[in-house]
Amino acid sequence: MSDATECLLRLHDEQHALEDYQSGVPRWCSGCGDNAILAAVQRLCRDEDLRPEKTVFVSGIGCSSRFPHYMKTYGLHTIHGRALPIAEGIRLTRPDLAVFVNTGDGDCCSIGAAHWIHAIRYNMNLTVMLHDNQIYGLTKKQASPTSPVGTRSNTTPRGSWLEALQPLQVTLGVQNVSFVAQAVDWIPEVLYDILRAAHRHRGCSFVRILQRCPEWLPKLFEPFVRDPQRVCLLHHERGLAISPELAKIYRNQREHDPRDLVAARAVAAMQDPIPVGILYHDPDVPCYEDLRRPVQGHTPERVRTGLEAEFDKFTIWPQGASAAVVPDTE
Amino acid sequence: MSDATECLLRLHDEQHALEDYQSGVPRWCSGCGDNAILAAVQRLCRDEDLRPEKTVFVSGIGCSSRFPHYMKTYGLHTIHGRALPIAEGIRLTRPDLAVFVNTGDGDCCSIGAAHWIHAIRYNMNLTVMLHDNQIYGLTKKQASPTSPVGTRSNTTPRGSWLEALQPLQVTLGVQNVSFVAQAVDWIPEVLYDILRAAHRHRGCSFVRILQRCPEWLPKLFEPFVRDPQRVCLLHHERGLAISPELAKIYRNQREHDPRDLVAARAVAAMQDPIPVGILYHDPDVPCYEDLRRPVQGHTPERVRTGLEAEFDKFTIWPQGASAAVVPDTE
Amino acid sequence: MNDAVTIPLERPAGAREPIVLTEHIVEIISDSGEGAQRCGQALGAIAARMGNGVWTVEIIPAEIRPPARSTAGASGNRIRLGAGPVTNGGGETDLAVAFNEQVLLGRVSAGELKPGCIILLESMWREDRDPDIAADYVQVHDQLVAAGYDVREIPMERECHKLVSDPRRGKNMFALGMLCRIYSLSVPLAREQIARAFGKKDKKVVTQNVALLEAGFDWAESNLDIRFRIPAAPVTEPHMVINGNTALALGILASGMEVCAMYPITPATSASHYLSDVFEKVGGMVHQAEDEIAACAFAFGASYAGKCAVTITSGPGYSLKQEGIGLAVMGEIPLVVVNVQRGGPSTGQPTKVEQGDLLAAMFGSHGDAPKVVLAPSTIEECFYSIITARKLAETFRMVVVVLSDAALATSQQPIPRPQFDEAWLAPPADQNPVAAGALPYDWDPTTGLSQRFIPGQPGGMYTLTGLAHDRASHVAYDPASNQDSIRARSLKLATLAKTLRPPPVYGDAEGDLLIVGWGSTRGAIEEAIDGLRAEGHRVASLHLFFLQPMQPGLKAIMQRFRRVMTVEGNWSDRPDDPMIDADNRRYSALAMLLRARTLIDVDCWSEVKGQPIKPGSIRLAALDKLRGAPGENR
Amino acid sequence: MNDAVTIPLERPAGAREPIVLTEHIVEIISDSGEGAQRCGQALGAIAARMGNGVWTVEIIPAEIRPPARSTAGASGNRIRLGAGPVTNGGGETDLAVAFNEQVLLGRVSAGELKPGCIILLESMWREDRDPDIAADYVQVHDQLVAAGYDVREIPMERECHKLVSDPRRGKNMFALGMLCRIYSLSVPLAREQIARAFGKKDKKVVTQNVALLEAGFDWAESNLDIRFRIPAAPVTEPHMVINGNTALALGILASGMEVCAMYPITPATSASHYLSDVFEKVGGMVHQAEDEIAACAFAFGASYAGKCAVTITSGPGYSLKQEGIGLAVMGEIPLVVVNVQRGGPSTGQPTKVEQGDLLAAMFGSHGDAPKVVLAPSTIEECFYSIITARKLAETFRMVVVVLSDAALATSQQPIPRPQFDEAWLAPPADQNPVAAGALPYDWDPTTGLSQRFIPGQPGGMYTLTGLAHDRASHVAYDPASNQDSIRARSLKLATLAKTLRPPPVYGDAEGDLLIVGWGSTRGAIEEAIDGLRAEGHRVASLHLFFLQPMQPGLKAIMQRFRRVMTVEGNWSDRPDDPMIDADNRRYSALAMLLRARTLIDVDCWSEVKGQPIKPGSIRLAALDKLRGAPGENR
Ligand SMILES: Cc1ncc(C[n+]2csc(CCOP(=O)(O)OP(=O)(O)O)c2C)c(N)n1
Ligand SMILES: Cc1ncc(C[n+]2csc(CCOP(=O)(O)OP(=O)(O)O)c2C)c(N)n1
Ligand code: SF4
Ligand code: SF4
Ligand SMILES: [Mg+2]
Ligand SMILES: [Mg+2]
Repeated sequence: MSDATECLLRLHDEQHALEDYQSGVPRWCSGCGDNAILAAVQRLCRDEDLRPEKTVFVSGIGCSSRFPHYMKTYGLHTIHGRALPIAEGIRLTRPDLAVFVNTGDGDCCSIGAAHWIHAIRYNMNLTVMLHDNQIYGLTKKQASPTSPVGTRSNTTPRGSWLEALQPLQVTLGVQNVSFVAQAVDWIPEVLYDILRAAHRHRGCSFVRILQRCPEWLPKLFEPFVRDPQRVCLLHHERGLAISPELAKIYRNQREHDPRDLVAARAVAAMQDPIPVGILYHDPDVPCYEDLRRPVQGHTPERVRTGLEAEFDKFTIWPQGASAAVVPDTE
Repeated sequence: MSDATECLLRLHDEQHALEDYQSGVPRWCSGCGDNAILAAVQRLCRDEDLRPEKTVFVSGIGCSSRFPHYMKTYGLHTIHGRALPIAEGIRLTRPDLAVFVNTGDGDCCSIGAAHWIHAIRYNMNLTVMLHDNQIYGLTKKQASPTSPVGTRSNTTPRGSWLEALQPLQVTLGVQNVSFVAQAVDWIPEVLYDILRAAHRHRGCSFVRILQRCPEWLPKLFEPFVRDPQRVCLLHHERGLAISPELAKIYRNQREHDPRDLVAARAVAAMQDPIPVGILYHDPDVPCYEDLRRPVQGHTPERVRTGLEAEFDKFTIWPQGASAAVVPDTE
Repeated sequence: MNDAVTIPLERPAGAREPIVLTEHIVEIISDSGEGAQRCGQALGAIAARMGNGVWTVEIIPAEIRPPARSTAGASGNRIRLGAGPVTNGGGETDLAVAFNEQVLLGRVSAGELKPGCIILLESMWREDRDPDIAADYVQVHDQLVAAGYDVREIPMERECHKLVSDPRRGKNMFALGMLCRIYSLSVPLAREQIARAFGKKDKKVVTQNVALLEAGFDWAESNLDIRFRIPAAPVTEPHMVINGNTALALGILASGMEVCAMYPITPATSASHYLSDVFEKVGGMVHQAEDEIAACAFAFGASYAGKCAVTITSGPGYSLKQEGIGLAVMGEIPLVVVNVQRGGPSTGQPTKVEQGDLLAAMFGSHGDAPKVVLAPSTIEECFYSIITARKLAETFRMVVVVLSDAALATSQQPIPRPQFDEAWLAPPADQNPVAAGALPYDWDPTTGLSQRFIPGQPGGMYTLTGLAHDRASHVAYDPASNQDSIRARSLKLATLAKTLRPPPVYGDAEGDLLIVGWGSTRGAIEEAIDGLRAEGHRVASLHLFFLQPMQPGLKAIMQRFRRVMTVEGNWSDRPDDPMIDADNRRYSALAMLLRARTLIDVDCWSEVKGQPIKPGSIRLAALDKLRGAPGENR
Repeated sequence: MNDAVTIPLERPAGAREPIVLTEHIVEIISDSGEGAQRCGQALGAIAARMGNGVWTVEIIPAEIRPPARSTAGASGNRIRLGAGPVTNGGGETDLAVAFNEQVLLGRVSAGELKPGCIILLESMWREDRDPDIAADYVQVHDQLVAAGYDVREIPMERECHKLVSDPRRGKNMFALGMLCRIYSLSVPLAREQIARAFGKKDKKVVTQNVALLEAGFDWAESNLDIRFRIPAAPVTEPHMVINGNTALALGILASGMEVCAMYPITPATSASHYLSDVFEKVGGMVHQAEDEIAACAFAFGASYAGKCAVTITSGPGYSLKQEGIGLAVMGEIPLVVVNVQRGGPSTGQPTKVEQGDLLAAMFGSHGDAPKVVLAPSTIEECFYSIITARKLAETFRMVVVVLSDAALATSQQPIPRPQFDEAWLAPPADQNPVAAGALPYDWDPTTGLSQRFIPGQPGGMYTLTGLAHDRASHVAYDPASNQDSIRARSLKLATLAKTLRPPPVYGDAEGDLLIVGWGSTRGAIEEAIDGLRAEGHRVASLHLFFLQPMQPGLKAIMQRFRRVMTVEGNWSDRPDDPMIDADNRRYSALAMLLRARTLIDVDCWSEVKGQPIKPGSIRLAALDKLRGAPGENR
């Protein structure tokens, strides 16, 4: 691309509108929390002026994983549980792209659990949204690892047996964790603020979003939605600020320093009220791609030189010529 | 089996000797920590008088996973990373068996990570030994997730890039965790005590054993082996007691209440000295098999009755007979 | 039965006298949640009880909650009613009831309605307050009329409103009433059916629904000049109306298995839903694992520990289980793996039918991993195949794969109620001491069979391993041990094959064309054969239940026909595609296997449209082949 | 060359004059860690530099550290030296150097030594302080002598002790010296080789090793009456001595790929070890993922983002990647998947050779997932096949599977040093704006090909999906879209096939027997063909590089031969097994595919012994077949 085109494109970028990120009509149920997440993300893209062709959304399989279809950016709607390693492959080779991951509680915490743990440890620069509706949506209501104990579902008709896995707690136990936050779909302003902080963090930002699934668990979050007291907003000078309007509604607030891992774990253990905000943030954890990206770029010349050097190592020369040409090893 | 045979067998059991659990000549390198683990386990079996035919060792793939071959019990040397779900299948159907799992740091924390997380959450009555040599042994020296940053291996020839995953910390972040301990292969007495406590705990006992691999990382634990001060023994009335002999050598001791999760996490974060002992123990977490095992046993009669009841639900009777026979639904 | 033309048996004089038919296909469609499903199921059940042949197919939208009034949103049921037994969904629809014109439009453009099909269309949209909706309605209506459909506008909601306050919830019973009248079905039976369906709720609900039913009946009686009668053979034996997934789940119960480990995946999951509800009552349990790999491993562990366990999945899950299946093959642990196939590859078409996993089922695991592969072809076989699978798995210490598919999974049919037989069940796990010197893999040199040791058996202690091993289960890398153990595992298939008989031929014993099929296409293939024979062709079909090992005698049967072709729901290159030649054509799975086995030039005709293959399509393909394109087979 | 008999070219008068041979097989074995590997490699390199044909096979124990002096613990090298090019490991060993009698015993009982084979045996055990060891030694020694082996006891350690304090570490160079003398190899070249191997360490080490070498040479000169010479053709072009895994890794470098994602697994891992060491220098990187599923996904992501990436594994890992591979097929993302096959099923025989994954490579993923499958048959092809694979993957937007195996992986051979060609590399990822209206899957109706969009391209934004989709990559469940897209993906194979030429026939153009093979068996098959033709038979072989799609013209070639059989390193039922009949026999993978494709009665002969198939065994199988058992083919 010529510099002029590049420049023109940039100019154009600055005028990105919401529509530049919208694609098709979302096919989620009405009232589905995924709609709110989509809206927040589209707004984020516009406000951060992300170039659609330089932005990639990667998902696995599930209702929530339909997400990329509704973004007018590059997208990958892949296979169940594998969004993270796919996103890592993209991230590693393409530092110029903004890479987001949308994953469900089944996708991430059940079938994808190994990749989840390792994604946190790699700490690649990804913004990961866990759409946690505490149920398998797309496959029509089976318990997920995050379903509260007693959840009646099609595979647990008399109630699920196990206490729910706590995704925040697990994430905070993984080495190299650098950004952990919790949002809820029904407070769009905070959702937006958290996603913005996550996007701006350089590293693997893990945002668990409590997401309503009116289709299968209509009552799950109802009490929390109704009663603002049952949500606890986290704020800190190193975390989020709470707007005055919001502060009036959500009066249950807690100052929490996102640098404090022990405190973060205590917050992660809270169930009621639901903590909302940034639990943990360490901007200094190195990113795998920075540690790994080759110092030297890949050029035909470098391949040639490198290859010849390797060939040399293994080459046996015709007998006569040998003494002169064999390098002193290496 | 007749009651008399059963009784005879029991009688015989009480005289089990070490040889009753020994099978073949272990093919581990000399000085390999796996040998010490094997010795401790064989002793445990004898002391706890486990009937060899009622005992099963399940492993994945790796040097450590050769373990079952050296036990004269039932054993499964399965596929890489899947020992835990296989052991769960056994455990669920056979409450009469003692089930042990031997797994490596690659087997458990890399390829098997999803199963590991979920095994902790299921909390089935299994004794899990993580043979953590911080390297891939069998495949000849590749970095594992628990390899210390900078480890030179065949896939990280200039040193590994990432800080090591902390298996204890991850485990402590999982809901329903009920028993977490750390042992080292070079203090057999404590290793034995921990394994005994793990075996006696009803639930999923997760024991990380720091295991020496003289073949690939001969120096890794050397400083800790040499200097007893760099090991910190945990003791508590609810945990282990330290014998007077041991106390003389290992004077670095710490009282730690295994009921205290927050303290356990602090202990888990210790790197030097190495904490050795029981980090966490909650005997009251329910076991999945107890929650799940059908209230009613499986008998031909019950199958017949259940099946006929189900058939009834779907049966359409010949027109004439219908009114009389169709049940009022259900 | 041949679906290409519906031939009225007799045409009565007066229009009010029912026209007698051999069969009719009815569909009821609505936005999801409007109850068309229930209406269709009830219709099927009533007709079945009267002794009609019935085949019900679910119409399911791809999304959980598609927008209302959308062409992709049709939800409902398609019921094929017949004078004799009905074995498949047949061709296009003869009569459709639609709650709005948009869902109908979707069906029309998918080519699902027969030309001239009768349409009973909810008319309220004509007066909708939203002028766009009203305009859409008029446009579609006029279009359909112009296209020659027999459209009857019916004020269903208005009529229901006379009886209930929320007519949207009662419309389906009104529709059922109309259909009872149209198809001359018994109203008392319909009432009973309602009592049955709503029995759990209070009496009031039942009464109200019966009132709606009767209103529909009366309305049709007064306003519609359409009346059919499909003669029914009297039924004397009790039948069950179930779909293939319920049949699988009941088969699991009946097989005596105690553990089903699964991970949710469409279209297999509904079987586990049902099983989750009932398994505990007989002492079994469904384990929802963290993924398919764990599910397979869990089932493997449970099988190892005693009896045989089952894991159930669909395509993507089957791919993930490949490594675990290989371990079970190597360890000779009995294991039943059910794959309810869906459209592939990758995520593909989760709710749609395809027969694309046959080769993956047979060859998917690395190395030589012989396993038994069975494919039920009817709903009844879905039930019995599981009982067979469990038995084979234990007898041969093998993995048995049962290949069902999305069509069987969701189609309903009346099948004879099974008579429980205790021989279905497995004996209790052996806990007797093992004879001194006995070995865990004491392969019989001829059959490859050996006795399995189960933990708890004194003296049987051995370590199962996925590594190459000898008879003592000791790791063995020597050439002879590897060769011997691979041989033993392979021979078990041959041994099983020796116990099988050649499959029966359906149709002519010899002739011009033999169609070979497997799985859910059976009904459609046999119906096509019936039609072709009625037209004077000498044709037959062969349906394979055993795909691995195959039944003996196939070649001999095939040699009695001038041409042989398979009909399959998976991909095959079309010979007339410009890039395709005799040298590079990719055949359908079974065709390839049969060609390799018999060296007969077995052709194939296949479709991957996500829809059950229609008897009419098979008829056309067969006629093509009979005409000789592209040439003699042999 | 025919390995059955070694025919001396000329026999000189005096015993001290070297006997001239066409070839000899030498092996050097020790406990692991004693340096036999290095000795063998050096021997091979020296002979290669002199212009001899060389094939080196690693002898690796199954355990990391087997106990010292154990029969299963042999570690070392087996070097086949020839007057002309050597393409495989050949038959049994002619001369063995053993550092203890136990490792030797293991080799003898595995049938690896030729009757009468010369054995140079370390004699120090005779005087071992441990009387058991001394007794063992004497027993084995006497046994070998009695069995007719030509055993020479050599005090290697004692001789070395004259020069170094720790003779165990120098013995291998002493042995090398002896072998140089025995095989009339150039001592200056040997010195150079040592300088090369130990160059990194200080001069002193080199000097010491050279001294040991010379001591060995001198000792042999004074004490051994064995002397051979294998004439060498002068080499003029530079050659590289590498094994197949190094060749794969160099191929990755040369193909211009930048990312290799893997998870350790034998025998694939050594390729990634080497690659990990060098890839960064050219701007590439090796990612060790948490498992094979993640490795495949990571490579998929990297490929999607620009150029084509590679993932490398072995059997069990391949099984795990099946689902990910299906996604790449569906999304039409170029991806190279290397499977270095090992013994299967399950964990099987990790260090042993087998060709058991062909069908899993082709059919392992659920649904129709067409991909290209290639199999290099020589070490040189290991290098070039990766370059081809990358190119095909990008041109056809396909998954390309490269099937190597444990034999190629660890065998060394001199191959012509490649001339770097910039055309090997991929062009930089396209970042130009996409033309208005262009679609991400704009399948050419005839070829199935379409242009790929890469993130960063303005206007190209689309969402890749594993669901069925149309040309715009929109999810599509309608019958036509599914049929169209599956067709397009399948046609790409036919399109590629059209660009291929028939494979060359090795041997007679027509005749009595055609042997068809694939992969690492090539050298052995062609050597057997040479031998058979020399014996007067009219035979030929065909070696397939493309397994999917196959090259054209195979049937025409096969028709020129009276009988056709494949030779493969995977399982096939033996026709003479009591349970096996024509109806139920399981054929080897390629045989099955060829039967289905050509309808020719292709027979097969196969072995799963974990060892490379020997030319001699192939010769016997071919003779059997030529004699007509079990009957004419066609
Ligand atoms: C390998 C595989 N296993 C299972 C499925 C079926 N499946 C699709 S989505 C899903 C889970 C959906 O739950 P979640 O991840 O929580 O997403 P949600 O729909 O709730 O947003 C499952 C099991 C699949 N497509 N692939
Ligand atoms: C699916 C699969 N992937 C990879 C391998 C190869 N493999 C065998 S053991 C192993 C890791 C061994 O490391 P660890 O689990 O730490 O055990 P250790 O040998 O150190 O005891 C690997 C990668 C395999 N056998 N199967
Ligand atoms: S099922 Fe639940 S998660 Fe899925 S779209 Fe509907 S509301 Fe959202
Ligand atoms: S390689 Fe390491 S872990 Fe494996 S047996 Fe040897 S010392 Fe033990
Ligand atoms: Mg969910
Ligand atoms: Mg390890």
